[in-house]
Amino acid sequence: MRQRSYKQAAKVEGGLIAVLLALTAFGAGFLAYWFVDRRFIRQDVPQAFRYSMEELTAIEPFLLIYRQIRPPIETGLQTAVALDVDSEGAVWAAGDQKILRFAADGRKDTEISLSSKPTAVKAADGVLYVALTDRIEIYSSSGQRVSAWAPVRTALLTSIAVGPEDVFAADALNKVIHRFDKQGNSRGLLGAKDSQRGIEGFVVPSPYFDVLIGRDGLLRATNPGRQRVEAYTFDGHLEWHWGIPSVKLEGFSGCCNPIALAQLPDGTFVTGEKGLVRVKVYDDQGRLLGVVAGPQQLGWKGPIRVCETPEECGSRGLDVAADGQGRIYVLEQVRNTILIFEKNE
Amino acid sequence: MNHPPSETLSRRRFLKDGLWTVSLAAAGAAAAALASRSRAKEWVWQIDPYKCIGCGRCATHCVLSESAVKCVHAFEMCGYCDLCTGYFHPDPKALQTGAEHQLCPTGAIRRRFIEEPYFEFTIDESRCIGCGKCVVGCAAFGNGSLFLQIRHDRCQNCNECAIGRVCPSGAIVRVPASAPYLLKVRNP
Amino acid sequence: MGLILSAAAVQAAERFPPPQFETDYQMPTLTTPPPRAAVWEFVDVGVLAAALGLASWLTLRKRSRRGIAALSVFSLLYFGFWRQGCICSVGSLGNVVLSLFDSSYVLPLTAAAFFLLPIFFTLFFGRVFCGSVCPLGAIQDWVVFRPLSVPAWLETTLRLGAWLYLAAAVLFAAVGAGLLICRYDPFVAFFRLGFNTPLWLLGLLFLGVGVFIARPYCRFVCPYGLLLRQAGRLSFWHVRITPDECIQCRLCEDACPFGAIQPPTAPWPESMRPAERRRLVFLFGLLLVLMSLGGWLGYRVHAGLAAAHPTAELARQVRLRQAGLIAEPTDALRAFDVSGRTLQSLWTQEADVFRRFAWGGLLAGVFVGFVAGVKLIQMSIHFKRTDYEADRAGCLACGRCFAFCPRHRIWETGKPTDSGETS
Amino acid sequence: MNNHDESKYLLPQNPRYQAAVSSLIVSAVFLTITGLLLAVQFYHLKGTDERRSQKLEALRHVYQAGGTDEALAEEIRQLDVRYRRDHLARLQFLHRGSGLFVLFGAVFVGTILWVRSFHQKPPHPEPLEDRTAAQIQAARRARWAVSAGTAVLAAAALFWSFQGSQPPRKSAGGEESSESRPAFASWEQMNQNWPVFRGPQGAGICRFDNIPTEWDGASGKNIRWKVPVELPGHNSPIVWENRIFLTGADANRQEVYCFNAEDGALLWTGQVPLAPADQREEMTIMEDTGYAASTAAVNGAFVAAIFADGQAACFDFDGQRQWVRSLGVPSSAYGYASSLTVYENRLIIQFDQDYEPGRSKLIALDMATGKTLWERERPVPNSWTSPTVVEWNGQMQILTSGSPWLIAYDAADGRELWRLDCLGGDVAPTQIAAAGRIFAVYPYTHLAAVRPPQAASEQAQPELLWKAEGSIPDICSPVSDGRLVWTLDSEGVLECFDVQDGSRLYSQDLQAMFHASPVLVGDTLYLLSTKGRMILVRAARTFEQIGQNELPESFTASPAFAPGRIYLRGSRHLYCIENPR
Repeated sequence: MRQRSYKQAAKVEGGLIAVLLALTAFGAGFLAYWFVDRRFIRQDVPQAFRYSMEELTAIEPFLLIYRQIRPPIETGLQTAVALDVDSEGAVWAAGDQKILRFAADGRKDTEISLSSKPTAVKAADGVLYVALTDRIEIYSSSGQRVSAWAPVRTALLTSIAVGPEDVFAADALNKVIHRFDKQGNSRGLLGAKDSQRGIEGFVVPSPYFDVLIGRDGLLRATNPGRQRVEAYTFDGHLEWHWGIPSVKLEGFSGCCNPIALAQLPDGTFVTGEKGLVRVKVYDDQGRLLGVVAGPQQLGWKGPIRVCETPEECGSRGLDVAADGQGRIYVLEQVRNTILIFEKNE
Repeated sequence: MNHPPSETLSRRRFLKDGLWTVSLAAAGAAAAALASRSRAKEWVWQIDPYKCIGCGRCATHCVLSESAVKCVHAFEMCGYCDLCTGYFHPDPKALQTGAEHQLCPTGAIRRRFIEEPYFEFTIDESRCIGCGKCVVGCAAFGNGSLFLQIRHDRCQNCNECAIGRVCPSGAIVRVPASAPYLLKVRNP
Repeated sequence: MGLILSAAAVQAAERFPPPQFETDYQMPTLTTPPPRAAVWEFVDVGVLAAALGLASWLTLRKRSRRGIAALSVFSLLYFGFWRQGCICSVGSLGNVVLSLFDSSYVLPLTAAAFFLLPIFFTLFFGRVFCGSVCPLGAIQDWVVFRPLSVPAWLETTLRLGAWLYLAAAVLFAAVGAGLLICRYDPFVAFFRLGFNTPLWLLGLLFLGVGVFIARPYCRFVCPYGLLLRQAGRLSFWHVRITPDECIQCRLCEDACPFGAIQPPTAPWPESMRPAERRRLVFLFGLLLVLMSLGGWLGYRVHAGLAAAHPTAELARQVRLRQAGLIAEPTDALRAFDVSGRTLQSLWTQEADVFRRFAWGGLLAGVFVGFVAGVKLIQMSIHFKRTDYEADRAGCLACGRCFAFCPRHRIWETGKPTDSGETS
Repeated sequence: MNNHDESKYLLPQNPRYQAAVSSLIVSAVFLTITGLLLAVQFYHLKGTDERRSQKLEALRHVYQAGGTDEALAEEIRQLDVRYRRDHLARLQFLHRGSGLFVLFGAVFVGTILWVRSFHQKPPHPEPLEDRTAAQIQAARRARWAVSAGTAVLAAAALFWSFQGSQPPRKSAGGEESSESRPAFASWEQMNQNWPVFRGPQGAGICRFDNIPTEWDGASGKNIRWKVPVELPGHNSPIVWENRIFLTGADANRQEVYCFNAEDGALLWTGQVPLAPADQREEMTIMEDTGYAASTAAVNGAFVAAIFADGQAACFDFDGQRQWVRSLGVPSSAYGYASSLTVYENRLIIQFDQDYEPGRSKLIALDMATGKTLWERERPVPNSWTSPTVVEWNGQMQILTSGSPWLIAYDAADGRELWRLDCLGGDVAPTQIAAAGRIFAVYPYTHLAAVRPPQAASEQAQPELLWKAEGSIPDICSPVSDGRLVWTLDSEGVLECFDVQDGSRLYSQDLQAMFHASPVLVGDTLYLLSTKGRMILVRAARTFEQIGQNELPESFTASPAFAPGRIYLRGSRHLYCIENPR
């Protein structure tokens, strides 16, 4: 193609060049600045794309009718699983491959090491019932193994309740409650789905499933997938249930709560929730009496965790227990500490 | 080759050739060095689901107008909950599929009844914008079976990931193209 | 670590299974579409090598502007719109630096090839890469409608900016604060289509300016171009305006839109020699001064630069929050809180980042000072030139000048039609 | 140029030229239109669509909050569908549109080239000017230009380096104050503040004027301010000019607080990392000791703190942490409780531990850097007393109480000067120096008065002047005005002895529990009970209570003083008490 001379009107060029360069410099500078990371500071994500739980974590002070009475007990366990309080007010914490006993003053005085990982612990009849995934073993409070029951086939026993002549174990895997006699012989199952007895069955989406025997002689079990607590007779009649799904204080939040249950001397119930971690007190009809601890008190940092390894991010919940003086013990499994609460005067 | 008409080999030319050889040697050495360091291995970007906090920037900062980040579902971790906190508004009035009950801003999660009391939840990628709202909802209460991943059928594999630059937890990392996903699994 | 592992064992056992369904429900599996097959990366390298070879042949043997233009269109389509501007040689600089400083990052062969091939070709044949293979160059080359001749003094001064950019890009890549060249690539937004970032405005800007100032990015910004400039100085064979000898017709004087044609030098009056010598001595002294000054300044600004590093930014925010200046926690702070990380670890990391930036800033400063000093010296030495020659550093091998040379016309008409085989 | 005009002049008639021009115009129009449309769509994508999802979200909230409102639900569903449809359509448009844009761009370029092909002009060099001059001038210009460019860059960099942020260790914003400040304050300045546990030299003597004598927590009388303290701690406040420092800790956090003395505003909170969890497991922490029993120390430039897990840290006055030292978790029967003290640039740590002597140390760290200046083995088991720095005929001495040794070290180099076996048990009260004697406490057993060696020579030995028995304190330290010395045990028995012979002048039960050590203000003893009652007793040979004031909180920390002010740390709050102006 033909060519032409490029140099003409040399006078205007200078000015034009200057203008253009200024323009480029400015434009480039501006756009660069546009992209400079005022990163993170600038909230540049529409709220509609965010899941914010912060406002749900606030709790009216007057509802907090309990207070922490002493610094938390550091269990020192990697993964604390369960706790219970015995008649002397000593705290038993199960986790890793051991069970620890903390005296009333919070000092560790006994350590029982186990063959495998415990999944539940219950102090009753002056001995210690320990669930190890699919079987129950009994230890004396000094730590000797008294007896070991035959394992239940493919089960995950996450809670033990001990009655006058029965022992009940909640099985999160098969979503039923096993009933044993004190020798460990099976005496049947409770809570399996049964339409004519009006039992909808337990829904347990995560390994948290708690039972206890109420002071009224009835069995109480959490049904996390249905956000309620159910009352059974020992032979498996569903008497009634209470609890509603709601993030509001009166309800149980999320997909699978409550995950832990305990009863106070006055017959009222302590419930523990994961996710939006809360420990609350209900009466036997499910009326909310007050809050023991909310996310702030339990060191809740945020709805989602960030971990170096997948294992750290494994689901972490809590367990609750109560002693004869009405003190409430909360085992929170993120920092593996036991918090102790007492009712305000 | 049309060489310059070889004028007397002046000092400059000699110098120049010398320089040329030296620099070529240097370049060669550098090349060798680089080649020895380099592998026939490509990198791609991926989200480490255990570092992600679901801040929502994946939806807004990808160079593609429709983000290459999508939510995926590890079904074997899912509880098949009726009240799925990844699907439903924090405090749903009813457990129904109406848009008013849903959490997802684009209604990209499908809820299907399987059997009492279980429901299956699947991601409609054509709708998902990768904001991670459901990820937080699921992780907060449930088993965390929903999480974000960079989908490599969409990702342009930019030399510098525009999302990674603004990721508040540094969750976006280079992974070998041979193993391009960081999935949550049941038994790690 | 041991602790974590033991925890791992525990957790792994305990991960909770999905419900057992009574109906014959088949659990879907999640799909994982694979990334682009690796073989394509090698195809890219192949295409690059082929394009470079063709370009060399077109510029040195065939001397065909049309051919070069056609090739540039191809490059624009392939490396630009088809490969979406990634991977490109210009950006590969970042990868190379990163691989040198980050042991966890292994340099992909393709990146190495994209970085090295153009340099080698330049050492042999001049900047044929810039002429017709680089997509960034090609897109600009097609809007050179009304080029103004930028005076030499302005050109060389503006190039300081490019050197600064190079220094910054290397520094940031080395300390792991990001790949600047790719971040601010002005044309990649075009190549990707779907204009969803404001960055394509930058592209428009460069193209608009490019109408009058030919190839502004290549001449005043491109860091890789600087490397090729130096290689070009030493290029063994090189674009020549005339196929045989120069007849001093001066017709090509203004032919080059990049101002890369150097006229023959006139003899400088003997009277100036002593003054020049003195100046040279002075400038060599100045070189050292400039380098140390640069180093000092580079060190002084390192803290400001470090702010661009995520770790430093996070630490800054943590400090602000401690001082009660951040009420509503930012996402970075949230992420920090929900991770188990201790403040101590953050402080140490931050200190490390600042240390690296301090050293990097210092070296970068020295480097820029060095460049400025050398420029000054360069301009006080004058080489002898008898003919009109393409400046080996500045010539982008676009072949526009051929048509201006009467000797080229004759050579063109004179040569056999199947030019391919001629020697 | 003019010699090509005729070709130009003919062009308009040329049909091919007309075609070229018109196609140029058309393509230009197309290009602009697509460009504009793209811009509009882009704006919507980034603006409208986000606003829409916001709106939808808001509606959802309204619905979920309010009663079941079918209409609203219906509206939400409608919007949901519409918005999504629009958004997807937009994305598609953007993608195709930008493709078109590039296409039209190509056409546009093509047509321009076409049109230009009509405007070709052969090259036309101007007459040759004087090359030599031109080249010389060009070179000179270039040199100046480059120099100018370099100068501009340098100036910009310099400017920025002054604007830009500083490296973190130099505290952000704090320069002006920290630069003028020396590495440590003089002895005199120390004595004009309340820099360590129990004030200057740990003597528990306040020499400031118009200290309030009356206040009341219920009515708020004379309480200048009261602010909450986040984490618990039994350590006492310390004061430097207008800053008050405290520490607090629980099982999970260890923090240093700096309050503004004027209004009690929390100026900053410093974090101190925990010792590794596996070490912390071994700690035994009594509730009466807690995780933060040790009082911090300030030397005018820096404030240092230590916690029960042996983590020591130092901050400057702007809250910038200077260093952290992990001394290892001390094994202490009730939990580590010794307070810190300072001498010039030295931070003195009495690090007594174990049931048997062996691992106990006296450590001096460089306050500014945290480097160890010197360490001395101590032949004592764990103790809960604090070191004090006193001036003894011209020599600075560090006094320490352990079981059984009362030991004095040279404050400069840590050389042991002398020691005396006069103590025992779990020593917690801190020794004081007064009237040329040192008074040290053997809990429940006796109060010992010791005269240190007069000459600083080796053979000079300390002398035990007398031992006084009585209800000798287990926690509270004694105080003396040079004529009399008082002890106060935790059961609330105040006893007064004569410094000369140790004869007990009186023993008075105050009907209260005490953990805070007494402070002598002028001729009045300030005694703070655990229930928040401050009992004022005349410092005389006979007991005379001259007043008492109540605060509605429990107190274990000893009071701190500043001119005209008292600072009290309760279980939950920090109080500032001051007479009305």
